[in-house]
Amino acid sequence: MEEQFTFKRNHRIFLIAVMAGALLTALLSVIISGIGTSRVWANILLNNQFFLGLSLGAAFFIAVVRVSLAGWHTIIQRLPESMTAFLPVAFILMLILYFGIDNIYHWAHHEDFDPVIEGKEKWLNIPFFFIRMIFYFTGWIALTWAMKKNTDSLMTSADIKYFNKRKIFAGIYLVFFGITVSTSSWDWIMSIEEHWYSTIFGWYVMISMFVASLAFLILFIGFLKGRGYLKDLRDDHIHDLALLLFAFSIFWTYEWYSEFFLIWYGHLPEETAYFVPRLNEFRTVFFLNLGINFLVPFFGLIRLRSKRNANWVAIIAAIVLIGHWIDYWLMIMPGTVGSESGIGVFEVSVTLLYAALFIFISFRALAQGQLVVKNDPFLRESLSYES
Amino acid sequence: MKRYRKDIESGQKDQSRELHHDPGPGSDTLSEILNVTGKEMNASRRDFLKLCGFSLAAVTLASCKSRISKAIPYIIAPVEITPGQPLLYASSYMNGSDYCSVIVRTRDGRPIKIEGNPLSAMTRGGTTARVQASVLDLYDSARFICPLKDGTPVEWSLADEEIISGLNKIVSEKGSIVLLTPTVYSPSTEAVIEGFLKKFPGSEWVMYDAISASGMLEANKASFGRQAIPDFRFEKADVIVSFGADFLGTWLSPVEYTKQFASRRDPEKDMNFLVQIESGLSLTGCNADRRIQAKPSQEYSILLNIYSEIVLAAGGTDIKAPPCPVDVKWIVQKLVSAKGRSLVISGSNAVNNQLLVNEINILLGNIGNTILFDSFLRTRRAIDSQMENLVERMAGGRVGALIVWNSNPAYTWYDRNAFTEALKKVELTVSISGTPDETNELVKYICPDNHYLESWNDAEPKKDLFSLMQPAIRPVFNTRQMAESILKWTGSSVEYYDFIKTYWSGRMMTRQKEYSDPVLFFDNTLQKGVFEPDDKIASPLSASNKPESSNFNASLEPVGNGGSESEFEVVLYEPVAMGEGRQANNPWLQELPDPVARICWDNFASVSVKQANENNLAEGDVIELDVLNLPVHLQPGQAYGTVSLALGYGRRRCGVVGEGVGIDVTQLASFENGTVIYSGRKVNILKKGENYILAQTQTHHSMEGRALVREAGLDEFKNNPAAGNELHEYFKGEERNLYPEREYPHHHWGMAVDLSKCTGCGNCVVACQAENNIPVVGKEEVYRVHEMHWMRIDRYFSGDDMDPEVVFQPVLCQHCQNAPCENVCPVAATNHSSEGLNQMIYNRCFGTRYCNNNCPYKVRRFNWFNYTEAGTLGGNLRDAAGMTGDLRRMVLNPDVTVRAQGVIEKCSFCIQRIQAAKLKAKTEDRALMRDEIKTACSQSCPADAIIFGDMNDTESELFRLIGSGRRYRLLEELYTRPSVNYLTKIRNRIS
Amino acid sequence: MPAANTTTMNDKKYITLCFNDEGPMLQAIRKLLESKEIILDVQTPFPVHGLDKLLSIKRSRIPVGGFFLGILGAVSAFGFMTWVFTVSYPLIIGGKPFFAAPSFIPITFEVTVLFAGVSMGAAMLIRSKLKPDIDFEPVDERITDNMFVVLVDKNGGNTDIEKLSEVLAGIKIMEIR
Amino acid sequence: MFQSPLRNPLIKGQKTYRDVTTQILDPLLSKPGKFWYMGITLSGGAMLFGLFMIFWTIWQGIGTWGENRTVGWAVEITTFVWWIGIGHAGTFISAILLLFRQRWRNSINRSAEAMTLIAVMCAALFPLIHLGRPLLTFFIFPYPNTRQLWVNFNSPLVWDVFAISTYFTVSLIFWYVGLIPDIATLRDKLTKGIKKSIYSFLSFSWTGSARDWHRHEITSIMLAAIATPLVLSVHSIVSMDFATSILPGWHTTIFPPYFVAGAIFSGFAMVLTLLIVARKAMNLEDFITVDHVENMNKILIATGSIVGLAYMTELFMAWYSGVQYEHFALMNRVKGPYAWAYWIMMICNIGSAQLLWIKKIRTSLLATFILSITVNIGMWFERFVIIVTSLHRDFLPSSWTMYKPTIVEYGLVIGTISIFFTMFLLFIRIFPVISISEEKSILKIERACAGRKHDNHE
Repeated sequence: MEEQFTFKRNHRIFLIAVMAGALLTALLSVIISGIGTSRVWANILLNNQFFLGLSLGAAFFIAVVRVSLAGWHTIIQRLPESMTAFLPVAFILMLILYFGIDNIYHWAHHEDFDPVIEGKEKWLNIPFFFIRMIFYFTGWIALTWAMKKNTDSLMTSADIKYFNKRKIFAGIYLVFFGITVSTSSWDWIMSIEEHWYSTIFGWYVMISMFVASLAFLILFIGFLKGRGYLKDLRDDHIHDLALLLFAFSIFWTYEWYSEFFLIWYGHLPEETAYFVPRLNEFRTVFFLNLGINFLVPFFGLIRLRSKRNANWVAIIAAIVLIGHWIDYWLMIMPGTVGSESGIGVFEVSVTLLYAALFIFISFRALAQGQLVVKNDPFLRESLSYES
Repeated sequence: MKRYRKDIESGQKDQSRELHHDPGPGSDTLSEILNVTGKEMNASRRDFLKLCGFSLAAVTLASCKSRISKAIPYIIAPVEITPGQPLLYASSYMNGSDYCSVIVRTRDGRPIKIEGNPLSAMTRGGTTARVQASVLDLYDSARFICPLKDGTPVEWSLADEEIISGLNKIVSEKGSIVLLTPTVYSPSTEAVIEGFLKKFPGSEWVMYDAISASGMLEANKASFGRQAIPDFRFEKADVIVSFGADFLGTWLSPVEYTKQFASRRDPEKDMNFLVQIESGLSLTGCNADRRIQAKPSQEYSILLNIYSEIVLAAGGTDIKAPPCPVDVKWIVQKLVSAKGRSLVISGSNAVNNQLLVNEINILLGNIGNTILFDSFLRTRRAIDSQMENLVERMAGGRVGALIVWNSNPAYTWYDRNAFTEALKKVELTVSISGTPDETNELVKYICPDNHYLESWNDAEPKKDLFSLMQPAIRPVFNTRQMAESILKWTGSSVEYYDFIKTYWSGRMMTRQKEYSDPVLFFDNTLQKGVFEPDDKIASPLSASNKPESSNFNASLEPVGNGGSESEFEVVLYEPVAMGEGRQANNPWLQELPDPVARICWDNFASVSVKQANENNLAEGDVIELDVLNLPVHLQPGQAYGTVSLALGYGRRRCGVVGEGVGIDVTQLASFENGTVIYSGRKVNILKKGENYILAQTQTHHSMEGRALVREAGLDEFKNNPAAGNELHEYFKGEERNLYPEREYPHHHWGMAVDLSKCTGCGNCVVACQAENNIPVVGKEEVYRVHEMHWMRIDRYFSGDDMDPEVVFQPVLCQHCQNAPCENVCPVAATNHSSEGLNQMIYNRCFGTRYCNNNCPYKVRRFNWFNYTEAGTLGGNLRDAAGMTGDLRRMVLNPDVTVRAQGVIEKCSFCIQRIQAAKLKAKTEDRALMRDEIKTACSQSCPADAIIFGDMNDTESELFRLIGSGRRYRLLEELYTRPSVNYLTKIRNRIS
Repeated sequence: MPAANTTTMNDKKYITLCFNDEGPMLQAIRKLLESKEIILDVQTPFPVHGLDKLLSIKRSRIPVGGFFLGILGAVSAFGFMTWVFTVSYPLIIGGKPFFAAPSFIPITFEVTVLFAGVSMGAAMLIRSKLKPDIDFEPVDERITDNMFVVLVDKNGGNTDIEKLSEVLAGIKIMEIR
Repeated sequence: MFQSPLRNPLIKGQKTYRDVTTQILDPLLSKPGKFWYMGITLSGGAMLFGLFMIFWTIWQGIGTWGENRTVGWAVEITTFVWWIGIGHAGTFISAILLLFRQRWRNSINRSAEAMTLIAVMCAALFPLIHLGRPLLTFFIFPYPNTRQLWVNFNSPLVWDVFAISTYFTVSLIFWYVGLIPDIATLRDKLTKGIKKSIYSFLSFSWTGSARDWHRHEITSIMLAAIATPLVLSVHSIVSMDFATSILPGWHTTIFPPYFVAGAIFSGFAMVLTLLIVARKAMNLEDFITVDHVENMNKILIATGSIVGLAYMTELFMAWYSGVQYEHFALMNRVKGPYAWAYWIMMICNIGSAQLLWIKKIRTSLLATFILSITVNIGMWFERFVIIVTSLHRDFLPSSWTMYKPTIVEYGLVIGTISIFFTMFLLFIRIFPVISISEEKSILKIERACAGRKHDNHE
């Protein structure tokens, strides 16, 4: 069962074409329909955050299953791993924010005296902002790279030490990620509404990331299976992924409710500041977000049969993926673009651009090395896995 | 204003009927109800409950004011009482030198609440905590219930017989009879006493005030030839310099002065400027714009310096004043700049100090402007030397008979032992007082006096300012009021009530034109409660008795001087709650925290923080002051090297509640140059090992930089009405609503508290307690932070511990529109009314205390134990002050539920009053009138600092205040949207 | 359930095959199914893997019932609270709207779970006819310990022990009766 | 189903089905040892003390506690939350680990669930006795009445009632469903007698028929599926008792997940405390192996770290928020008069959990035992800190005060702890502490695994 994924030429061309087209339409829509700079930057931030999330979530997934010594995932482990290859690119894209920081963060350029912002100066200032950013990315890239490297070694040698090393790195990653995912989301999203704060915010963003990357992983698998790869992957594996998608969609709802409800109940002005606009101008998106990310996966995947049906699961996954993009949109837009924000050609094209890029890089990463690592000690468990 | 008239008129019919039949001989009834034997009397404590049983019957009986002589069931109800309908009687509160014109609210024949009488030109509807609490004294189970001879009950007839014969015997032996009373300012009583003196030749009348003003009286005699306390007009004074005179708390006539003072604390009108120079931090000191600390011994030299500065300023010759401990230049400037509009007063009882004060006032031209003698104060006229002299004569066996009325020298006289020894030498001793005290436990005959709510009387607290006292209930016990007794002994058969009427139709009738019929005149005066003659005899100081400043000898030696600086100087002061200790058996007053120290159920030695650190004294450490042991209280603002002690505590005999509470400190007073000196005595302090627990209701004194009490200087306010209140605008901008806005279309009750006016006197606290049946929990429970007061007054210190600024903030339930407490109650026992009230349903509450946890203002109170006997379980009553005794219970307001154990309670904006008024309006088929409803706290506030009303009523005073720039709400940032508004405190800082 | 007819040996309507391990039992069952024997019941100490497939027991519908009762619970809880706060006795509480939907979520959830849980538990007992019975007699005491039992219908005498033993020749049977 | 050679056997030795049955049932069928008697007398005695204090509280009133005007809740709610937290491990193990197919749960879920039920009972005691008028407890239920008075569905306390009762019921069903086959085993092991008839009554005439097993499995897995969100919901709702308020230090959005993590943290610690003793006393070392302990320790690390993260987040946000009350509340915890409690919490919760990163400690039974106890001490203080420090100095300094528990409150805490142990001691005498049937279902695999290990060692 030597399997090897080959990134076909026509796929490459197609993806590049998409990127080019998307870029073009984006630029056109800026020129023609005069998209405001803040909106441009907000979209860059949004997609940075979203696709970065896919990578980080994937890394989180493999880290967890490895630390908990789960066996079933072994057959697909290289997919999430290749999804992490996007991280360096995401780093560069994030750094680009430097040029548009004034258009996104009020704290970066406030003229009028504001005691609250003054109080946060120590944390919210441009140099420290980027120092932190660099710190996060170095950590993420280094750790994912270390894990990946050991997997590569497992392709050639059967030495258990690589396996153990990988496990250790996974553990370290979990700790690092656990901390940085909160802080980074405070930096990049929460500080958009610099007066507002919510302690759960970091964890909320993290779950959003994880669910999104699960959804993407499922689609990824679906694509490969469609191309005849992963012959040994059976419904049992799909079922488990679907179950995770189902469970964590509910968990996401739980986090969402915890945040919204406690703020709604406590009704303290400094906290309601976040939800007042979202419940007024953005009412539809607000409830759409909840509907897509909760109701769809909940009712879509509650039945055992639906969890074992690869195509159906893929459809749900696709919807959820979009849903979490909308979730980020709702986090970012009201604070940055405000009333004139919307989802139009520009948003779609920019997102397409990012998506194509992300897929391109993941595929390239996957194409290097075996699709299924044959020396993984858990491989046989995974093959004989029944749920 | 209107309201009172109405209510009084509504009571009028019954009134007049009530007036025309005499109360009937109450004498024999009670002795029939309680056939008390000596044993029971002596062991009154042991048979407490038994007695209460009797008392219950007694009150029930006494409350039906109809002609009866035998115990009869209540079924035959008196005509004038409609069950459930309050009756209001205008009357006067007279207790020693405490005077207040009041309105008594009775329910089913029981007086249950005292309100101020707004018609009185003197107290103008204000009261003090003591006046509020006085109704509870009526139901004091320690009261004498019948005449006693050597402690055994006797019939009145017998007692009278023996006393009269005794008196005659002494007259025949050319012995002297002395009638010892506090200052008597009731014209009729004075007439009665005159009659008595005539009847018994060689008899004389000595007036003695426990806390006397004889220093001032003598000084005024010397300076102005008038031995009288002038009529101070604080509202006319732009600059007030007070030397330890706590005129907002206790000095002479606090209600009157507070009214006057507060009327000048409105920053929109021109504010006065108050300088307080004192040792201990007094209530007045807290409200001063500038407070200067000085030892008592320094007062004189400061006065002297001020005097000489003024003389110099007036271009006079320098009189070489001794070096001054404090900088007085700026004070003098202020005074001089306000000539004729200033006022200098001193609380000292030393003649010399008062003489200097007079000289200063003369130089400042205040006489005739802020200091008038036309309508001088008559409530303190006693001269200490007379008392001293009396004690000497008694000791010398030169007094045959001593009749003591309502004064207690065995406790209040500085040399108590001398008095008690001397008393033994007196042949015939009679006491006329309603409750047991240290003096009447030594006398032969006790002829119990009525409580003022049972008595007829008239009063002239100030020259040509009269008021009447009428009974709101028939004597509860077999007692007889003092004048009645004197009349009897004089041999006159006339009832005192008729005596008064004849006196008035004789003397007063002629001084008014309104009424031609004396009966009509008397009745209407009775309804109003007060009377001011049309022909006031103005008596300005004539040039003759206005002395020349020159011939004033400034080289007088100050009193209480000498001794090294290292020593402590004692300052004895009259505490706001206890006064001179007359009401020591009153649980409400005992539990009322001292406005400044926030300590109740004790007196204590206040020392400065610096001093405490030096002698490493901690709060509650016991120290020895020469003869006494007291717990220490670290008092910010206490002058270094002084120790303040409250009088009125440590009663040895007064009833179960007050006995042994605190320490009696009177013996630290001294008698110098003819007056009793309360301050300046030098003592050594010695730290004892033990520590004593003080029950303090507030233990953290800093505002922690939170904008709770917002203040600004007058000048800042002049530039910007919202000065100091900038945050209000900011938070307004921050307000956001996730909920649909709620409307309160009909009424939206609200309140405004003016922090510039509030003096923190604590009147509202007791008023609330009386109105709302709030339990008394006792010292132990207060110490465990279980106190129950619905209305509390937060007191914060800011700045330096040695010289702090003080702010008071009355805090009650804020009746938030977004009330955090309502959200969390699992059984919806607290919720919001359609008129914006935060309601508390006691029956539904089962005591999770969640509401209290979630209340940011911590105004909710929990019944930790079965305090009220209303609990569901038996055998667990915790009644520290006998408040559940049958007699004490008579004071309960039937309109307010008595809360059970385990239930949360809190301020209801006196919803019973709101409902009553609404019902009244409904039955009279009219809309509610503006200001028809007043809460207990707002109604009797002597400073008019609390305004209650309907926030929907755009014409109301409340609405106006809410519009003002000074308005803010406590913890606005939480967006709880309280209905209670505060107005920033404006200080008249020196600019 | 055969439990009832195990009182006496002779009037049994079935033959009891006992195994001491699941392996042989599964083989036996396959054989029996091939030879069209009617298997009344299989009793084991623990859920033997793959047995359901073999006996083609179709998936129980208990979860479906649980789901719908859960829905019922949710609807009734939310409906009740809404009725109480908007129709029956609307109280102003902390300035919140009468219809304070977010506040209703926790209870709605709990009642949902309660209904689902209780109903599924009950359903299991009912469907398996499990009921308390003080003097219950199992086919064999050892079944709950380490014995695997297959009950084959005598099929009106067509099947008897001899026939079965030749059908199951070569399979390790502990007992056959 | 294949087992990776990396895995250690969850059941030691080459056991037969019979061995499993006898070894697990042995402690029940034999006479209790003297340690058991000592234990039951000790905890029973302490229990009586606790019961007296409960009686005293109800009779005399809440005033017998140290609570006051400002601190309306303290030790009683602290202990309530503590017990509820402990009560989370059981269902977590049996439900969530079942969904994640962690086979090692099979040997601990029974006792863990029993512990859960007992803990929840102990917890439920406190809301009852902390009422000012406990005789009116029924007010909390929305029962129809003539005055149409309903409860306030906005109040977290009402949610608590629903959450806890649901949690208890569902856990009980779940536990009992799993118990039925084992009771049947017990029934069949016993010869005639009252005990046998009781067990046969309790066994619901279980036969072990394939169809029944099928339904049994499906029901278990489904109950697990609904119990999973239930576990999260219960402590989330308990956390909302605080989070819905506006009190600084109480009102924070992170509370629900953070409380759940904390709950599982303390729950597992308690399971460890109990099992490390039980496996020795009832010689079940073969079924509850060091690997079991290590796995649980890993969960301690995870949950402990989440809790630690939450502490940090709270501290940071208190500063970041720029709200002076928030800031003060947290500073007051760190260096106020109750700082000692805060630091006990910090050291016991974060410190001990992080120690477990070291494999030596993780796999040492003694170390684990000690740490598991410190964790629960720490978790008790966590709740104490949250409740008392937030209350005793809130918005208006005028109301600030201190809180000091009285003997009565100590009595209540000791009382419930002893109730807990008493009931657990009774449980191990009545029901098998390990699920026999579930152990059998994995026996084959584990035996193979053990065999392989055995070979490797040679």
